[in-house]
Amino acid sequence: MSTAEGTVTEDSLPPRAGDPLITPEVVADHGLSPDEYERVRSVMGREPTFTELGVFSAMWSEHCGYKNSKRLLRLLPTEAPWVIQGPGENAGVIDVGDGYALAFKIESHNHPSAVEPYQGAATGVGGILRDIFTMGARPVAVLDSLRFGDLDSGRVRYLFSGVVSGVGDYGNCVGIPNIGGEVAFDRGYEGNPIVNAMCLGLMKREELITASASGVGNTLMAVGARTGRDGIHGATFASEELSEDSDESSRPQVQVGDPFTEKLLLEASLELIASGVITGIQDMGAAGITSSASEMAGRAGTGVELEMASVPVREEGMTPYEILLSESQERMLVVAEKGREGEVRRILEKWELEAAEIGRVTDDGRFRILENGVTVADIPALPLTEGCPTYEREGVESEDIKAWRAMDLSEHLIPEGDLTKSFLLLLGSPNVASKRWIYQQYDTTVRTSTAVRPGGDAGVIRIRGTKRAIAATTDCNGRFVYLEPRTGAMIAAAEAARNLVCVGALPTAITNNLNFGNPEKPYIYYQLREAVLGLASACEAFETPVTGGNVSLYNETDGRAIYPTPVIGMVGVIEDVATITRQAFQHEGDDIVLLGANTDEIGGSEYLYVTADLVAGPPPAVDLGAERALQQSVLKMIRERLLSSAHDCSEGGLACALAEAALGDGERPLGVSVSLDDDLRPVACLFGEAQGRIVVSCPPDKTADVLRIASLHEVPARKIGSVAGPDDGFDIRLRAASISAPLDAMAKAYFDSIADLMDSPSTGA
Amino acid sequence: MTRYSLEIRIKPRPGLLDPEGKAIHHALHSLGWGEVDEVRVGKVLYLDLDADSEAAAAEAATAMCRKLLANPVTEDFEVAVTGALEGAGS
Amino acid sequence: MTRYSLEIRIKPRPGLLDPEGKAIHHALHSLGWGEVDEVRVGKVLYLDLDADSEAAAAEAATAMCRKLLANPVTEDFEVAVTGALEGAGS
Amino acid sequence: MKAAVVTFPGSNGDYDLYKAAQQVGFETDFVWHRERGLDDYDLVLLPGGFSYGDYLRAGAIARMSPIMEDVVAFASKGGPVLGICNGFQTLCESGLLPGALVRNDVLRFQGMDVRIRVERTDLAFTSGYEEGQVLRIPIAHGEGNFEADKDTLERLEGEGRVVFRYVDRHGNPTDEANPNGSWHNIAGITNEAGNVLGMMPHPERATESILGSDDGLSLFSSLAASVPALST
Ligand SMILES: Nc1ncnc2c1ncn2[C@@H]1O[C@H](COP(=O)(O)OP(=O)(O)O)[C@@H](O)[C@H]1O
Ligand SMILES: [Mg+2]
Repeated sequence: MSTAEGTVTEDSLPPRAGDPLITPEVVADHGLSPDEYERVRSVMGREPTFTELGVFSAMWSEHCGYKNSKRLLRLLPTEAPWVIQGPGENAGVIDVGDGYALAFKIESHNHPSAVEPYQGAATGVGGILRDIFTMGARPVAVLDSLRFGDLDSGRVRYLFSGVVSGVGDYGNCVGIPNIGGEVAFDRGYEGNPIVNAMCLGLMKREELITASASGVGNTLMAVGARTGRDGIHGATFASEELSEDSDESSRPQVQVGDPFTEKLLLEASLELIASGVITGIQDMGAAGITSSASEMAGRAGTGVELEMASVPVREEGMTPYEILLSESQERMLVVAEKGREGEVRRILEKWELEAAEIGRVTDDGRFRILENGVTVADIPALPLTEGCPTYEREGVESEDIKAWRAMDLSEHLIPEGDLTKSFLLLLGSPNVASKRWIYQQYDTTVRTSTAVRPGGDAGVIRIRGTKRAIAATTDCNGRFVYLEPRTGAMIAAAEAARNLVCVGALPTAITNNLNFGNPEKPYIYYQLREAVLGLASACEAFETPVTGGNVSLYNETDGRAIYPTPVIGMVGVIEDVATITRQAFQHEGDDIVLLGANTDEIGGSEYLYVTADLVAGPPPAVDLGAERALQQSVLKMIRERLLSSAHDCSEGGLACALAEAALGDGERPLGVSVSLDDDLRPVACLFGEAQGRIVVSCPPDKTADVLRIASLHEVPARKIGSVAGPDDGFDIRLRAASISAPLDAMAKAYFDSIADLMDSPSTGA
Repeated sequence: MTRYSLEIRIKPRPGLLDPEGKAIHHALHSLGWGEVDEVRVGKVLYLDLDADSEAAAAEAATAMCRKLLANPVTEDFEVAVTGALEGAGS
Repeated sequence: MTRYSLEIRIKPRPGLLDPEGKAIHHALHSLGWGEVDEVRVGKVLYLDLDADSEAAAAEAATAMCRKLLANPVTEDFEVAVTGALEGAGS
Repeated sequence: MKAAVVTFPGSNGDYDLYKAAQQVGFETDFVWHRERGLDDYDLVLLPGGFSYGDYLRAGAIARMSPIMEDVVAFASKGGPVLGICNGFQTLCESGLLPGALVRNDVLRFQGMDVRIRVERTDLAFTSGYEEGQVLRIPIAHGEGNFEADKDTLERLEGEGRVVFRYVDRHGNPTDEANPNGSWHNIAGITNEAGNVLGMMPHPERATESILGSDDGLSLFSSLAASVPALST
């Protein structure tokens, strides 16, 4: 390609001895199209060197450059008076009151986890923690959002158990409590699991620091772990489909996480930031030194010059190309004020970590790389970080999916045999069943601030020294998004907001992770665009701006895409910890009130998947205005201390929501006596997943107030029954059918089912 | 049938970070063993197995490593037959 | 000075429960390897060391085990010198 | 009345323990593992976490830290030493307490609330509890399975040195109530003199009702009540 025509004006850098020649094949292997390569040449004004090609390939990958999503992401609302830092930095930051700011973000590690579940998940958690503490915030909570195939496969069990222990071991060791997350099992994720991790960090408003390389002449230092050959080209890899032969050779060397070093790095970084000796700090994440250094220069409008021979390496003989693209974990790039490098080193020494001077901030806007003083790459920084070509593609809905959505489901509304049997089956389905097999592997109580642990609608962390608390949740039902992306994305945001108000929090802001297939396929691009549009309108309606997120595309195995899965990570603020509400019924004799209306919708439901092995029909309708009214009414009820419990209806419908409230954490299940006079077919009424519904309980003398507030907000509400005693059963009576189950049978189905499934061996093969 | 004793060693692949080895190396240095170079940590499994021949025993163990015991992405393994007890099969 | 390669095996004491060995045994059985008897799991450390003689290298490793590497309450250890590279000392 | 929270690289329960000691009135300092000297303190606390990443064995590398010599000296003079979780593991590794904590029998990290029964109330750590009282306290560990040789175990029981035991809601030490396979459901033990206590559950995480339980608070207030007497 070095003979290609074009306007190549500057002299090319002499090729580095031992580097391969750049051929069209080499360019293609780097994930760049011929047009994109032309763009590289015109940015450079000459042929790039092999090292430069590697740098462009990483920075212009989907993962770093957002080629296919950037234009769509501009559609999301990002502003509100409480937003301190919107998208573009390592994490979003919002004001949460009393002088505190909350940094939060979600990240995916899907591809690495498909190859090596334990390390993939562990390093995913490590990366998101670094994104938070590089903002100056101390990480205070982690959530994890996971998707796998069905648990009857040994391989899926292997992936699932590896991912859970990877998430757990990393966060546990660093000492960050897990406060929630979600998991779904569906054949739509077979072969391509989803592993998204979210982190929340707290700081005083004035402690905020950003990742920019400011101050010409300042020194760039590499801090933390040494650089090895791990994950070279991870960013490019994360932007490709997996296929059967993605094994071995084409895969980057697995990145191994070291949470112990991360813990030291966390403490050292916060100390560095507090000391004032540095002006910027950034994680060396995807695309390693390349992206951290060039982005810091890009943001500050400066340049950087780095000497590869000064980078502490773990292996001998590493080339500049390898050092620049390595994704070794637990490393930071720090900009130290000129003359204060010794102070940086002293702080790191206390934490038994290394710091090496590897370069300096320049004023020429170049990203320049030296090897023993010889220039091996010299690229204009701004076009490198901002000039990635972006695409707006054509989106067309898949005819197959249209047909699934249009499928007539009426025969499934007629129950197959005994409703109680279906009910117990559904309670034991891994998608509904208790997730405690997962979160018992997580430390949820370290830092002594967890007020609501995993197992409720949302996790809650108090802010010490104030009356405030932060709630967080992650949500997305991929089946709904698959069946109708716009509605599905709205539902994801609506469910997240419902989960927050159920604990008493005002939904405040969103981070999101767009997990999709290959956007070059029109039907996938359609899903992506529709989902972003749905999310945008939900954000407007709920006044929850998007402050950041992550895009993970190409989630396909052998051409089969995952369900489109835009995971919503939503945070909310609780003004008074004394009002925190939980999902479990509290007192025998309390009234049970249903807010929202039952419908005859059954499309995309867990009931259909469990009883008919079907993912079909239209997803339930969602009315954003009604959702907003519901949120406001529940918050008002909670603030007026009317409620004993609140729990939203999601997978498994009203019957399962009531069961979860009855069973609680299993310590002291309470009976339920409910009767429903809806003019609906029993299956839809019990197991349909109609949106906009929350089940609350309250002392009988408060019921009138609850109903009054609901009507004030025009939220349908009615008393449907009452909480019975621990020795009573669980009874739901409909006009012409009923469920009647003993609590211990329910508890067995609900609490033991995932553990029982995981007792069969897991096989990696 | 003979009962064979096997030793299976499972070791992190070269080039991969071995945080445990690193921490042990660091600790040995602080305790004064500066002459120790790299440390890498693996697992060793001891198991007894009935098989028709030594080769069959080793083959079975290799299959177990492939299927369950070793992680092909991060680990290498080595199988050694360390003993045989004739006629001891169950 | 010679650089010696050592292998240190650390093994749960007989009589102590080895839940990991038990779990592997169970998994092997469910996967069809019923002929496997007991499984026990230990650790193996690979390290390189400069010393004057093989005996000195082994002695140093033994001292490391006593002081740090093995817990006498629950573990036994074994040291083996597996290689030597003359004149390679640093 | 001064307490020292000894921290190692990788400790992560140090801050929680610091807060709990402060809550009952101790003037509390963090003491970094490379520092020396505990003579100024009346109480020494070894926090939970993953010192040195729990690599090799939990607590094995930490106990080699310089400060551990001072902890041993402090204990041998009768000073009260409390090790929680990783602190317990470190105390066993250092020989201040017998036995060892090995991997949980379920082979998974266990993070949950458990119930433990108070077996002894004549210690500085437990004087505020009733004998047989059942506490609800979180655990969070992967290696909490207490093991020792038979003689040691018999001596521990014979001398009444088991301070806490995992029990069910009714106070019975059943297998189901045992989260890690510990022998005799042991959750915490003391040394012969009764001034060193190691326990896997985290009383410092059960000191306020907003955290789900305040059953652990009495352990710290017991210390606050008895420590002044000990040091005079
Ligand atoms: N991967 C996970 N990590 C931590 N907690 C989880 C995970 N999956 C589910 N949970 C917890 O289990 C509970 C039930 O999850 P889910 O059924 O998804 O709740 P919801 O329908 O209210 O979103 C929640 O508290 C959730 O936080
Ligand atoms: Mg919910």
